[in-house]
Amino acid sequence: MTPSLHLWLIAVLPLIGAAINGLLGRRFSRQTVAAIALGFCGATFVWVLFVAARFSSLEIPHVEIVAPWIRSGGFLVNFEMYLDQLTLVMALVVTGVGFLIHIYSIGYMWEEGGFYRFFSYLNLFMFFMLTLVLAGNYLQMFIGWEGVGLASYLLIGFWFTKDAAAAAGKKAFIVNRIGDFGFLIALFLMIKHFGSLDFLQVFGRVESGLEQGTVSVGLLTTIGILLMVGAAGKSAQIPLYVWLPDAMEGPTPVSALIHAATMVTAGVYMVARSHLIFNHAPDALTVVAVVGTLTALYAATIGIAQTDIKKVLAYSTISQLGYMFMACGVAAYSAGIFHLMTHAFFKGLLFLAAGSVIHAVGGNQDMRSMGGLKHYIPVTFWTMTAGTLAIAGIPPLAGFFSKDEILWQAYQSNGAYWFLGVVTAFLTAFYMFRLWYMTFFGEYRGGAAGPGHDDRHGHGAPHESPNLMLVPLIILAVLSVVGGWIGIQGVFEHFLAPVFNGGKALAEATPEAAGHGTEFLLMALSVTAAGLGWYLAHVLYYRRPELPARIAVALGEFYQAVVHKYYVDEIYAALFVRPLVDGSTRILWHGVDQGVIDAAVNDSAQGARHVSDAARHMQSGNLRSYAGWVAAGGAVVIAYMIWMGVR
Amino acid sequence: MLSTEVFIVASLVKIVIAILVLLTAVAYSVWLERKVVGHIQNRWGPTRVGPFGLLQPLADGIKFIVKEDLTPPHVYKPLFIAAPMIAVTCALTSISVIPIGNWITVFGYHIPLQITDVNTGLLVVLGVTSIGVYGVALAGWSSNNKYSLLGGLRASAQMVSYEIALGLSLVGVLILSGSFSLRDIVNAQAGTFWGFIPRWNVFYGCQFFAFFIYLMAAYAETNRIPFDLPEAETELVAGYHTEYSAMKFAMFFMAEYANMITVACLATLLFLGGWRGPVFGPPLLQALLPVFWFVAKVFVFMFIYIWVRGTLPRFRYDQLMAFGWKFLLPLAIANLLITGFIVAYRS
Amino acid sequence: MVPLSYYLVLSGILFACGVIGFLIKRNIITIFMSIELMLNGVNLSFVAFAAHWQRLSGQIFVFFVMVVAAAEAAVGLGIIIAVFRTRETLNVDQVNLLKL
Amino acid sequence: MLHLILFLIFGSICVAGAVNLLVQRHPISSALSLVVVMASLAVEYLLLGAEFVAAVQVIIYAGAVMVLFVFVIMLLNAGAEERTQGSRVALLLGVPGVLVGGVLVAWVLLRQSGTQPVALGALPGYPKIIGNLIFHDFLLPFEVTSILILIAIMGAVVLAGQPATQSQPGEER
Repeated sequence: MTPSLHLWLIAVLPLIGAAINGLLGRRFSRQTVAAIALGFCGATFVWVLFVAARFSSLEIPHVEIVAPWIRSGGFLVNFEMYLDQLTLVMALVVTGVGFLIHIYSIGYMWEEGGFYRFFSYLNLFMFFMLTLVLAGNYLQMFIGWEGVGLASYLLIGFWFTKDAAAAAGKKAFIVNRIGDFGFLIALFLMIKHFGSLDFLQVFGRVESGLEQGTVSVGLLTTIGILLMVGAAGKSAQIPLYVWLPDAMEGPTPVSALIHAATMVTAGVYMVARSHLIFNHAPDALTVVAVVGTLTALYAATIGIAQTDIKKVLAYSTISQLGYMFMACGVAAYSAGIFHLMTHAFFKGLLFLAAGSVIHAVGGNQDMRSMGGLKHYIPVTFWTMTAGTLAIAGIPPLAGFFSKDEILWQAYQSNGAYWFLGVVTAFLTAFYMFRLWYMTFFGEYRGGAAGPGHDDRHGHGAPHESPNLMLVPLIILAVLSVVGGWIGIQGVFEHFLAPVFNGGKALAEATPEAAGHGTEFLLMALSVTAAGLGWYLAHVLYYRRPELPARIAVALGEFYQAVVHKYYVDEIYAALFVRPLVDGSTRILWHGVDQGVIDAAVNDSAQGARHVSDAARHMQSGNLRSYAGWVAAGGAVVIAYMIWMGVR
Repeated sequence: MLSTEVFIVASLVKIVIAILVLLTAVAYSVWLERKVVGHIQNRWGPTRVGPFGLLQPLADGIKFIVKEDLTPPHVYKPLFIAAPMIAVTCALTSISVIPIGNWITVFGYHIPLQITDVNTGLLVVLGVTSIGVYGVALAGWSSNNKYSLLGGLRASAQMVSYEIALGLSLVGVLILSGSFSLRDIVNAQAGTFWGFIPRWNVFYGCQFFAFFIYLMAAYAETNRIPFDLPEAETELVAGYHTEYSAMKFAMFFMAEYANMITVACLATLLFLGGWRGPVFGPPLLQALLPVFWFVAKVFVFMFIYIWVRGTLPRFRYDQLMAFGWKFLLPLAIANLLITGFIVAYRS
Repeated sequence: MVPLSYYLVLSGILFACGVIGFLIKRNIITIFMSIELMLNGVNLSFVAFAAHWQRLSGQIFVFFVMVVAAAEAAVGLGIIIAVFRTRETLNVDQVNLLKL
Repeated sequence: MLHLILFLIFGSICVAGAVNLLVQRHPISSALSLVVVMASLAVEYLLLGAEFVAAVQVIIYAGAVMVLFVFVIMLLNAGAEERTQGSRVALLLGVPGVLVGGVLVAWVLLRQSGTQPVALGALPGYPKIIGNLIFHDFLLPFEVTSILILIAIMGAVVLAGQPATQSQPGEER
């Protein structure tokens, strides 16, 4: 028996912070609030590091049952903490990046109202995310899953007085509900067929059920696709990605933490965690791979035409998430998780740097009015450069290793995935360098401070952010540079292998036919694609900045479509939102509510009124009249009783 | 046990004797009061009629009887006439359960020195006294006179209020003796403790607070100074009996003094051991000494009454009410609790 | 020896007198007294039944009725005083605002 | 025999008092009639042996509650009753109803008469026994009524007390 590590502390510490700040924070000074939030978040990170240090001495998986939760017949759900390599990686990423972003937020949010609220939400998010990651069963995972959705909703709508922010929060919440619906049905199916939600039991029963023939592949496929629906909602995959670009209405640290580094990767984590189910359901895997690949390509094309710096990054995030799903879809889970980790570093970095840029120019997010910022904000520029190089897949930065791993695994599975992946890599490099050039090179196109949420401090020239914001940037930049190196020689893959040994077996089933030669060739190809993208961006946005407009005119309709994100929001509105609103208005509101329910209430009230109009004359207000009625009634009762007695 | 006929005859005789003695006592307590107050105020008091003015009460009685009985116009006549009767009747009735001594043997019959001994003797006294309020209240109301009405209002409020403190102060005694019968209560105080101190309730039963409360409440109940607000001459002329004259006025007068005597008797019985006292000498003396002790104790009380009247000024009405509700009542309740503890401790 | 029913009939007569008083009297204080009369009638039957069944609990009930009557008198008379202050009348026929 | 005679005497005083309460137009006369009823009821209780009840009836009812009534009548200076016709229902429906009910009950009771006579002083209610009953068997109701009394005291104080805005005491006279 391994000693208890009190894993529950990891989840509960941020909750305590959230409770203190949320309940009492209004009276605290900003310093106190920041200290509390940072203290609890840091304590969590330290605890995770401590667990990591003790990790090698544990039996894996290490399960700590905190308390029984639901006990219904033979069905039992515990509050339990589940620790294996996957969990450890996720927990490290979440707490580490989360801690850095907490530090950054203190600087970023210092001038904002609702400071304590922000940090309360942020800590709450950490609690739910860690609950999700450390969950030992699907139900607890679902709690975390819903909880991060809640925190996301609260943080997107943090500036709730802004209509767009409130609407974006609602949109994120509702779109996520659709995904959660799929997740829930998958849970129900599991309860029905496996009688448990515990990871170990479910996976064990999948194996044994397949052997005994009590579990069909079709069932697993169904569960897998439903889980994928949930994952698509949370991780913003086609067709449920629409909420993520809008979620950029939230404060930038939130975009970095929730909508780039951690929460949106929960879907990937969930698919990876459920790999045993997916492994036995090839069709579901295909769905995952196809969705991932298409999303990666599709989002990348939209990203090309965006002018809002955060929107570009948002589509980039969707695209990179698509990569991860592609990896999962080809059963290369460890590659997906690897990319998840590196992505957390460089996308967190990119968002934070973008936040720093926005901070520098006084709240403006439109790249068209930036430019030439290199000299104003050098630290941000250099960190942003690291992030851009990393995401573009330029060796030897982090993105190169993880993306290359995915493309290599994809190539081994199906050439089409690889090809689309490389195209996406090209597009990624292009739009990222486009962002880079538009922001940092050329002339500064912005005048005075533009309209924006944090335009309170009047801006003259762009200026560098405070050190509190720069330190996390630098740390993340370093991580973006070196974070990929642990993937060299498959160290990371090897570390995760015990978790995914089923997947590993599948991967090894395809012999390394291509060999190292092929791998290097592919590597060169993807690097070339990235380089091409860089070059194209260099040409269009640095050397000849007038060209993009002409190209846009030349492309005409297609360009418009891309700018308008392929009109997906409009199509969804026409297909789903309007019919729902109209139906609710006409049938439910006018028909059912007013016609039936209100009418019933009103008519009975009318009836009561008519009856009491007749009866109210008895209520003369005269005491003696009332007494008369009582006396007469008493006489009747006495007479009746005596009559009954006599009879 | 006496036969019914003897009982009736004996009772009738006792009633007649009691009423005669009581009325005489009333008359002479008036004389005593005038005399004592006179001396307190450095006067002589009545001196002209008889030696030391001893025949003065008789003269007063004759005067009351022969004076014109005036009924003012616009009074509510039935009640105007009934009110003094109620007052005096109630005052005289309550004497009927008061024992003034032990049993005596007359003509071979063993007879108690008490008109009747009922189980609930104390309650009878209280009940009759509480009915007596009507006499005062109705007199005030029926006189159709604002001074009378105010006097009546004050009297009824005051008597109802102080009745509570009075009743509660008696409960301690009842706890100690375990009976409502006045004879039993006196018997429970027989003997001495520590060799010489009589086991009266005021000593042995630690009822001195109760005794004090009773005394205060009794002064208020009988509308005596310092609580004589209902007939405060300086404010209300003569209070509820402003409009009364002649025999009707005499009735109120008699009622007041009879009530004083009753209250004094009760105090003697409840707190000072009743007729208990040293008994010695020949049989006749042995039979009469208890009565002597009883009368002596009552006399002391009457004297204190008069003494207080000659000494203390009158309270204000709100002071009177506050004193009754906020001081005497809590004190009585505390005394009740303490007595309960004492009894529980002793048993 | 008096039959139990005599006591009960006496109690009933008192009660009926109380009800009739409630019905025909206009003075609110008199109406209150009618209620007390009813309570007294009931008390009599309590005591009579106690004697009949040889159970003292009947007499205990009388005490509780008295307590309730005393409480009721205190509150009721307070209400009467309050009503008189505002309405300047004791006639219940003129105190009839509580109606539609 | 003596029992019956006493019962009849005080019973008729009782009924006479009750009827007088109805007939008298001045509330103070009604109140005094009620005192008479209560006093004679106390005698009836004595006949039934309930001597403690009788004493309490006199002290509490006649001595306290009715004094309160008389006090209020005097305080409000209530005059003779006005003959207003506020309610036809009370006269046309209520009074016949009471009469019918009363007659029916009396008829039923008297049909059963003679079967169970009650002896003089049939059930002596000594204070000691009654106290034991109240403080043992009926302790809870006793405590509840004490709370009721407390609430009634507070209610009476609040209701009859001077409103805070009125400054002059005795203004309502």
